[in-house]
Amino acid sequence: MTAEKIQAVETNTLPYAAGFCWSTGFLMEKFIKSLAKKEIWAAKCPRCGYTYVPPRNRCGQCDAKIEEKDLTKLSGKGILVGFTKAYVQLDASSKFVDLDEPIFIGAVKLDGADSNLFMQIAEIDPQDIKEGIKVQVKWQDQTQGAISDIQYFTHYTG
Amino acid sequence: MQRRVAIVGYAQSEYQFNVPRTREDQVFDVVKAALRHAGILREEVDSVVTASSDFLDGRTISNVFLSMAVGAYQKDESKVEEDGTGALLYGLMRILAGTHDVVTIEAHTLASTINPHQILFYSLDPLFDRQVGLMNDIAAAAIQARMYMKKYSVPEEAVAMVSVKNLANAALNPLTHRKMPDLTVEEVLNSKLYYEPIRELMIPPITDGVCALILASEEKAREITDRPVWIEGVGTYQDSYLRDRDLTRFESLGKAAAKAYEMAGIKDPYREINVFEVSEKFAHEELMIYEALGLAREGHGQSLIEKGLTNREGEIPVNPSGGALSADPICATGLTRVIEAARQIRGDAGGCQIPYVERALAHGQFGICAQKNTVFILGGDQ
Amino acid sequence: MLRNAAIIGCGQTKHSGRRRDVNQAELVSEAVHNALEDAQVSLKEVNALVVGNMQGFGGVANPDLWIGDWIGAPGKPVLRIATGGTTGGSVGQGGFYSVMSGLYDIVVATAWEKHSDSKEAGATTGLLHVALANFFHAFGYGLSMKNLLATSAVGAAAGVAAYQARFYMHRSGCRSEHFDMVAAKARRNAARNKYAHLQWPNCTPEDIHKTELIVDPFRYGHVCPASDGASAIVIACEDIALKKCKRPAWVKGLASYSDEETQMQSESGGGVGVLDPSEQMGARLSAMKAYQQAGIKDPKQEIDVAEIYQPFPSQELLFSEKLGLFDEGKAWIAMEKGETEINGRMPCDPSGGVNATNAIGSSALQRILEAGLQVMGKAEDHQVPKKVRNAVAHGWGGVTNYITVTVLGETPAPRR
Amino acid sequence: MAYLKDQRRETMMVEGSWNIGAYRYKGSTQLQEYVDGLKEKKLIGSLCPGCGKVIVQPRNICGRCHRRMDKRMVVSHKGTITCFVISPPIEKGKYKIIGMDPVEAGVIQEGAILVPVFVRFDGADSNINTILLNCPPEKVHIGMRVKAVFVENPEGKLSDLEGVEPLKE
Repeated sequence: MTAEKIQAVETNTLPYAAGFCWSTGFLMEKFIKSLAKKEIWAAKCPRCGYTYVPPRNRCGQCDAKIEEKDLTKLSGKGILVGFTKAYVQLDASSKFVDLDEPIFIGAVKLDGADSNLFMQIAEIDPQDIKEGIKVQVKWQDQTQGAISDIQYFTHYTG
Repeated sequence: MQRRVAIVGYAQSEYQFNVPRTREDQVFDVVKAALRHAGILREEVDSVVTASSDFLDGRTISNVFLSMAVGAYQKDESKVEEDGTGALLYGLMRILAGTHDVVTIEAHTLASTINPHQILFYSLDPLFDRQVGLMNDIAAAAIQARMYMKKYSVPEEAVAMVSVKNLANAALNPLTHRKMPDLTVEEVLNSKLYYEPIRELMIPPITDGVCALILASEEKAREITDRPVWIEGVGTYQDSYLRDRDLTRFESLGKAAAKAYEMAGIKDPYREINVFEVSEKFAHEELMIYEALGLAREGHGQSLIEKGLTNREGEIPVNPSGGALSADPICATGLTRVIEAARQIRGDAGGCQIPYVERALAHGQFGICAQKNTVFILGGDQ
Repeated sequence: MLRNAAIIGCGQTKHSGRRRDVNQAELVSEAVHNALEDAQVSLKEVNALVVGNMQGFGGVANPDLWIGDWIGAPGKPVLRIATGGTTGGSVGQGGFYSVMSGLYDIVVATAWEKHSDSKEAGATTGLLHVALANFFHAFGYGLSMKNLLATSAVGAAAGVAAYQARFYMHRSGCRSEHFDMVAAKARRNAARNKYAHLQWPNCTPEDIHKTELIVDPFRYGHVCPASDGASAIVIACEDIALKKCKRPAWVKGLASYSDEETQMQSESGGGVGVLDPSEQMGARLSAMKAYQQAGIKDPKQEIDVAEIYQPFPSQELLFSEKLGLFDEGKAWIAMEKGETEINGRMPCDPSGGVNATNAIGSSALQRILEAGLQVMGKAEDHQVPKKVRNAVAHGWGGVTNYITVTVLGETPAPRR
Repeated sequence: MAYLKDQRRETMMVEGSWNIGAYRYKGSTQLQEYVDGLKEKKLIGSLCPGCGKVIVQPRNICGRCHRRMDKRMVVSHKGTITCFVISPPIEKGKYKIIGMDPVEAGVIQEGAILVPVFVRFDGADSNINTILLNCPPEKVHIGMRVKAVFVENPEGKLSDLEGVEPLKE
């Protein structure tokens, strides 16, 4: 038997997924639980003022410690700073499959925050989706204190 | 640098999709070929540094069954989990420290094992972005491309021209994966849309690949070869996480390049570097890379491609090997760029050869929207 | 070595089975900022970071991309190193090389693991994945569950450790009761270390012996826990170390020699040529190289304290021999005489070691850190009551084929 | 006395998964050669042309010599136990192997004691991990001579080699 004859065969993998349950820490817990009350909390660095949403306990810009007292409530309104129209998505088997209906994914800078949130943009006429337009949160009808409480961002109603 | 360090040998696998051979087999062949290329035996190697990723390989401790294949049996071995340029940097540090003289650097990813874009989904913030479940590296790159193109009025055609240039260059490189010598801008712009404005031909193909190189201290390099390729400068930096970055520029790449230029004593990269091998994981990134490397002012990367300056025949050829757009074996992509740059300096680049190369730049990146960048400056003797 | 490097600050988190009060990033940040505070260095002064964990345990790919923002990574070089169980040791050594290379002056090396973030009990997710790809392959050739039970030594965590222990017992004449003694010592020592996980003041070998048998020779009381925790060290070049730190811990020697995997299959289900997994040539070679760099000729006399990576008690005994601290097969006799206790002649794992605290990715860095604390005289309640000139830190990983050995001392290594 | 407790408030959790089933691993067909041998009750190993070591089961690469091991050898059915461990009586619900309980699956009888061993077959330079059969656990010792036990009708599967049993020489 020579080396050339040694071929590789593909292995059948078992349908198995490793599960994870990440603990959130206090600030993120407050953020997620407050979504039930339709509130969005951000963390404002006490030293440099950079405002993170979702909140975090350490400033990436100046390394200051951020505590619960530094949390500020945001209005849920913001500006669309960038976006893309998605024609595909990753399916459960990690393959790209075509979406029946393309969706918009936007980078939203909430008023009072410096971070961008990457969320779906919907219920806006596709022709009106442009950089710089104002958007606001569309909540689920029944909020439960989970990240899915934010359905998507939609047109600004003032 | 405390010591001079040179590349004295290298080898690459053929970059393809779904190569019907095992990981161990491919790695063994390439490492063996690199040692042969340097003309040394495994016994002369002091240390081995590899680059691979547990998530990309689908097993914890991805290198655990490869120590024999990379020739690390009873050698000082380590592994970085990022682009191969990270392994090269670590190998370089080991030689600079004076504790080792000859180091094998190996990098691989068999991307056909799993859709690598899924892995970049797994790298998102698990507490928020992964819960939202919308993003992956292509979506992020698309948002970035749009923001960049909007900010500087870059036409889609300029982005497509990057694909046209690199995939045509790839046709001259027998090893690479996606070769399209007669590709047109229209064809790129008519290819399948993934995330607007990013289309199929602006994304690298899914590639299996292995590459390896041998690094040696000055004394050893002189013994081993007459044509050492010296490492003259290196810089590496990381950016903030996706949410807190200015996506329209590669800040960390700019810093990495500045650092590498400073070490190599380069004032004007445009004139002092003859060829550039960069890791553009999406076509628009190459334009942003031009700017970060100081080849064009911010927002003016497009003019280089439009004027043909970065073509093979241009003043500053970029990716004559085909670049990452032609083959992207994730962890090996950056190291491939280093090897291609070294080939240019030694005059061994075959069909891809650019005349009169004395100095070359190689760039590797890792993460979403090139969050981490490493730049190497290579030079020949003199 | 062309340039000296030293540890000038150490930081770690409290380790426990469930650090659910923080997320992964906050955990890492806690250790890094403790280390910076200890070193009296601000993140601004840090030139580069070396980080690492075992991705599969925490479930986040390339975690440095996300976690980096908690530890000042933006605008800094970050190198992520991961080599299985030795990840921490490799990260620490990566940090040392970073400074020794002359490229950076102050480097922070940090490693962590958060086992409670995995839904599966203990470390099974991660450990299983080491072998999973190979098992999937072997299933195709009719691998039975009985075969699997044999490979895993009927589920004794890392199966190979049980076999390795038996080899050692056969060779040295030590018995399972000696493992009780090592484990009891680890828990007692841990009780004096405020950061450790399994703390049991006054634990006796009998307490351990009462625990249930997993597979002869191991009992539940012998095995390490799965901990959440992180550790970090601040490494500086000579000028800065002398300026910033009264008693830095100098790196005198470091090596990480690999060996052939000691059990299980190669990549595609082949056998392995290591006949005795307790032989550990990698450890022997690493120790030789590190001592040579450090100018240590007789480790029995010149090493004052050892931090050995011992998730299983048999490993403290056998690796202390490979590190040259005792004659081959004689470590257990020295241990019986109390020589490895905190106040003994050759204290082994005064911190409690991995047997008491195992946040896998971080464990081997913790050995370096603890050895550093002993040299710096900052180990508080578990400081050994004698002058520490040299300390050795060890790590093992992979299929017991990866080794890191680091020698720290009160003075830099002699120049050659 | 017992373990000291570390008490702190736990924060909420969010979930996620890593889909291992989506990977497409590749393995070498060398295992096929080995199981083909088992079908004929032969134990096949690979021979390194560099150092002459024979490794069972065959492997592709000899790390010591950094060479391919492309020669094959048949080794003896007789061998020596180099290592063993002894399980306590195996109870239902005690062990899980990839989500399955060996007792529940009927692989092992409730209360059985398992003796996994390392065996070095004569002519091989490697150990094989298998199970000791037909021997009371207290009799097992390192250096014990054993011989391979195959299933009655080998089908060319890894499970064809059931284990080893004491050899009466």
